[in-house]
Amino acid sequence: MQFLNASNGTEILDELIGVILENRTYLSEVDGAIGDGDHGINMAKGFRLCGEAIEGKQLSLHKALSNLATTLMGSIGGSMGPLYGSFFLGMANAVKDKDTIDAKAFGDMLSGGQTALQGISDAQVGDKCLIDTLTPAIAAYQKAIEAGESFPAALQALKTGAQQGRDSTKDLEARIGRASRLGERSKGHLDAGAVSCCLLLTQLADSTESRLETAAA
Amino acid sequence: MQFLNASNGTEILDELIGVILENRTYLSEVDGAIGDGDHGINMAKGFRLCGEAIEGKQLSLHKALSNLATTLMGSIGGSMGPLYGSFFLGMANAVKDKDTIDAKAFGDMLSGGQTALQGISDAQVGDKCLIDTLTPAIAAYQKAIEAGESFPAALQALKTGAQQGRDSTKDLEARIGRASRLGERSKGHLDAGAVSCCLLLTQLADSTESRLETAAA
Amino acid sequence: MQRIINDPDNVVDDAVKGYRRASPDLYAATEHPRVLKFSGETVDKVGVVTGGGSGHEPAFLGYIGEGLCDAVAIGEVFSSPTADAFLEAFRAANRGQGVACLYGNYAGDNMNVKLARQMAEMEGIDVQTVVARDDVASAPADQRDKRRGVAGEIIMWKVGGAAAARGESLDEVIRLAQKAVDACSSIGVGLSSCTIPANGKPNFSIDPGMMELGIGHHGEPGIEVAPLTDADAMASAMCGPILADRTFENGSEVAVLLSGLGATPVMELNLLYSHVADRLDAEGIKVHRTYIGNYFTSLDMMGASLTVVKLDDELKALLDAPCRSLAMTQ
Amino acid sequence: MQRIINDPDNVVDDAVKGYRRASPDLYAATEHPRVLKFSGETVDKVGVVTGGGSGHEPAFLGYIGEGLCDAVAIGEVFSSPTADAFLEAFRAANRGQGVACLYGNYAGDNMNVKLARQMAEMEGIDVQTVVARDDVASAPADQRDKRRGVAGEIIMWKVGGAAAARGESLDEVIRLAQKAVDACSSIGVGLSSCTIPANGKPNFSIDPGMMELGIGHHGEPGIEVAPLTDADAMASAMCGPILADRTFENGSEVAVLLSGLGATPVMELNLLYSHVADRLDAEGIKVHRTYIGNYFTSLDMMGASLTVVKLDDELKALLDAPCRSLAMTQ
Ligand SMILES: Nc1ncnc2c1ncn2[C@@H]1O[C@H](COP(=O)(O)OP(=O)(O)O)[C@@H](O)[C@H]1O
Ligand SMILES: Nc1ncnc2c1ncn2[C@@H]1O[C@H](COP(=O)(O)OP(=O)(O)O)[C@@H](O)[C@H]1O
Ligand SMILES: [Mg+2]
Ligand SMILES: [Mg+2]
Ligand SMILES: [Mg+2]
Ligand SMILES: [Mg+2]
Repeated sequence: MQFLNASNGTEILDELIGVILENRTYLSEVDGAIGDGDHGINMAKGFRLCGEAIEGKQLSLHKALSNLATTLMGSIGGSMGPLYGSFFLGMANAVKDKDTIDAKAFGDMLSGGQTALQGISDAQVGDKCLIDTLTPAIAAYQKAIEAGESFPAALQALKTGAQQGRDSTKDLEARIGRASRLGERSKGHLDAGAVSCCLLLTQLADSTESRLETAAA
Repeated sequence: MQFLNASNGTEILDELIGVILENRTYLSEVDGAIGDGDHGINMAKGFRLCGEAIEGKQLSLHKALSNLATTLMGSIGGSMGPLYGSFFLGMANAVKDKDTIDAKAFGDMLSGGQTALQGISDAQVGDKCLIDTLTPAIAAYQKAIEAGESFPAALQALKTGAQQGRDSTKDLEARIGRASRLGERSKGHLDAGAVSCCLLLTQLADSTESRLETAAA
Repeated sequence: MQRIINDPDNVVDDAVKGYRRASPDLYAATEHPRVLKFSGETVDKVGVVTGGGSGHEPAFLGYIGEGLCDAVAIGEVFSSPTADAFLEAFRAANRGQGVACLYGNYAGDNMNVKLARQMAEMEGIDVQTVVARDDVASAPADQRDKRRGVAGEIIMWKVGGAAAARGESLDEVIRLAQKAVDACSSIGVGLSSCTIPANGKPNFSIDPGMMELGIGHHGEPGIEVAPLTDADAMASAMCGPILADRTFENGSEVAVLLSGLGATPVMELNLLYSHVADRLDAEGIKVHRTYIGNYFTSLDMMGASLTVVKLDDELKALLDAPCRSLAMTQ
Repeated sequence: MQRIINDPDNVVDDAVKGYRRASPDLYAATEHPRVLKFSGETVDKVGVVTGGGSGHEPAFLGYIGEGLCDAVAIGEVFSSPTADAFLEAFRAANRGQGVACLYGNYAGDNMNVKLARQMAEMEGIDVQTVVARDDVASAPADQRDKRRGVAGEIIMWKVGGAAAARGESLDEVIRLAQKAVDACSSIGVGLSSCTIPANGKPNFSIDPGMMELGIGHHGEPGIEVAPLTDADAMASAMCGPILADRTFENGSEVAVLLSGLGATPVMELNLLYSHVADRLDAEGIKVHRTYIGNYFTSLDMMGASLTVVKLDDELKALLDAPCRSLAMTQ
């Protein structure tokens, strides 16, 4: 049976921060098409501050994710602060007492994030936002686990689901956020939050997969 | 000896009003080049109101000019109200007790207007304003009289002086009014107030000349 | 971008510093750089807090003062303050009698206030909220909960602030602030876009010769983009949805708040008001009090927002109570 | 032109009607449609009058009220009121103790006030004048009589109004108003032009990326057209000519009035203020009081004007005195 050692928090978080900082310009460009062009700036601000806060520390996954959550909530405001903040806080709480995280626990972690996020936002699939990435990705992961697939296969399903979810936003008409101002004209463009969410879930899957250990079942 | 009967006030005033109303658009165009494009509007407003006020009345030149002066002062504000207002008031006061106006009295009337105007404005020849028309025009008239020329000849001198004065503003750099903002760039355009002043003096000369009567000397 | 700023990314912090230096008689710092509190005498009363994105000056900071708000959480331009900032504002305003958090219905503000309230609860601070939903253009009357909060928020602060100042309990302050904003119907009209300094270009566009009726305070889409009319017709277009939003009996008394959106000269607001007054007269509505000026803006947007507040004696007394702040002194 | 008006030629009359309807507690009509007077209690005191072109809202009408002006003559946009209007304002303000006419140094205003004063004399009304010349950019210090009056006029009205309200004689009101405006040094910076409704197009032009230091309230040319700087450098550029205009001893006390020119967001004025404050601090100058907001505008111009008022105890007492009006209540 494969699992992730929960002591890897700092490494995984560093990679999540990395993917956001690398894509700062790209995320703002995506937001620029139908929003105000600052999604990369907003996200990078929060993730960079978190990177500074954890520098040199060796944290558990719980601690690392809690740290990310509180930094986002405390520094970026707007909608992204509480949305990503509560998402990562929900994830952190789900792995609080864990030393190892197997496929089931990883699924619980994702669902914990999703539940926390839904606790503060009514956004639905189809509204053209990060929920359009998150919901199908997590559903695909859970379906793979239920079907008895391996941890790496489920992580692959998470990535595929996230990418499909992200791409689904292209043809949607925005019902929330700034892009909703454009009505029909918001069609034909990806949603910035859906893109950042896909980047984060994909990186999380890759970072996890590369650190999987195998235990005798 | 030639003279103007002072009972002709209404007729002469009607013609002065006429020339301003006819040139409303033209005056605003001239003002538009280096000012704010409203000189025709401002002048027409005051002269039209005066026309309405004297409608149907038969006025002496004194009464007619007083009426014009007070209407201008009371209705157009800015600089033109008091400048033209005091000019016409000075003229009116100079013919107060006159039944007939000969060349000398006509000159006194012009000078009375000029003195009144100078009582409220420090503008000088060369500043690029209506003074650039008025001063040389009146000087030319007085010079003709002093030289013993006839009333019509002096009126002709008034017109020529006014036109030369008006044209002199073309090469001047504005030192007062809105056009002074443009500095060097105000050169190459006529001054709107100099144009309206030339129109008024020319009309006054023509209206007077066409009504001259001859008395045994 | 023709604006008076330093680094566009620091415009809010720089402005907050300026507000504090300019008005030390009104503003005091707190533990959080994005929270200011009233620097005047501390009276034992219910705390009144608001907060929201910057760019709506004099809202929100301008309503800190006597008989108004005690502390304000400050967001980036057109972006909700953080939950941390709201929490610190609760702490700053709390004098043991609880805090009334009176804010507007925007997704970010809702989420951040919710999180902050949970944190405040853990600290034993009782926070109750009223969420302004006065923009009639943002959703139909049967979906009031979806409506945005706009300039009616000012009336909510004024009434809630006056209630707190006269010593009412938290429940009573909340009831009165809720009653105040429930009595408000607002609508905006936009004649131009506005430029967020950090973006450097207009946030959206309104073509010359057009106007957008029902536009939101951040440029949210309105009911209709129509050819620009004269002020008389504009007043009718604005009054229509407001008069349709509730019943105004003959002889009803109202307050009228007509705010510029930033770049509209105040003489034009007064000009527009005279047509609004005609319209209200025609319905037999009596104007008890007016607020006309730049009360709640959207950076440098051209346009105006109209708020009509239906009054009864209770609201009238609170609206007429004295207050002192940058934005409103009476 | 994206503006809230009816017939552009009637914008002033329409706006005056609006002001009257909006604030009957402040404004009463007179015999002249372009003159409004304070509608409050008539006290036996020296009358205070001002007047000027429209388009500078809340100046001039906004300064009618308690402890400020008693009557105002209203001109077309950026154009002096008529002599008739000034005369009627004198009549409206006169309670037998004479009238202080406190206005700005513009050719039209000078001429119309002069005529009006002659007419008032014939009616037995004693009118004395103070002419504001506070714009340091409009002429060098040795040609003060050529300087334009700008936002320092507000300080002149405040001090003159307070002196009249506390019962000073006409001579004393004039002395104090003169002293107040003599203590003012002002300078403007323009970042965009403005549009007079009746003209329908910008009055002049400032290229994007440029600013005009020393610009007048109607767009009169400044000292220098230079590349747009950040707020910090802008504050230095504005403070320089003001600090050079008179001696400020270490420990001098001043009031600072920083007014937007119409379209500049108030957060930017506060941001600018913090750099002005730095500059004054560095000179050892103490700020006794600030006025930051849209106090004297130029239609929809982007930019700001800075007025520094050197104070002594006499001026401080009058500046701090209470007042109530649309533009200033303290
Ligand atoms: N109410 C909401 N619920 C969920 N996601 C939202 C909501 N509002 C906006 N978003 C997401 O936020 C993204 C934009 O984020 P960002 O650009 O950082 O903030 P802003 O819109 O304030 O500039 C959108 O692409 C969308 O995915
Ligand atoms: N101080 C002054 N003295 C004499 N004439 C002046 C003065 N200021 C302006 N003018 C005249 O006024 C004219 C412009 O008048 P008008 O367009 O009606 O007023 P405004 O400049 O207020 O728009 C100028 O062309 C100039 O001749
Ligand atoms: Mg944004
Ligand atoms: Mg964005
Ligand atoms: Mg003009
Ligand atoms: Mg003109």
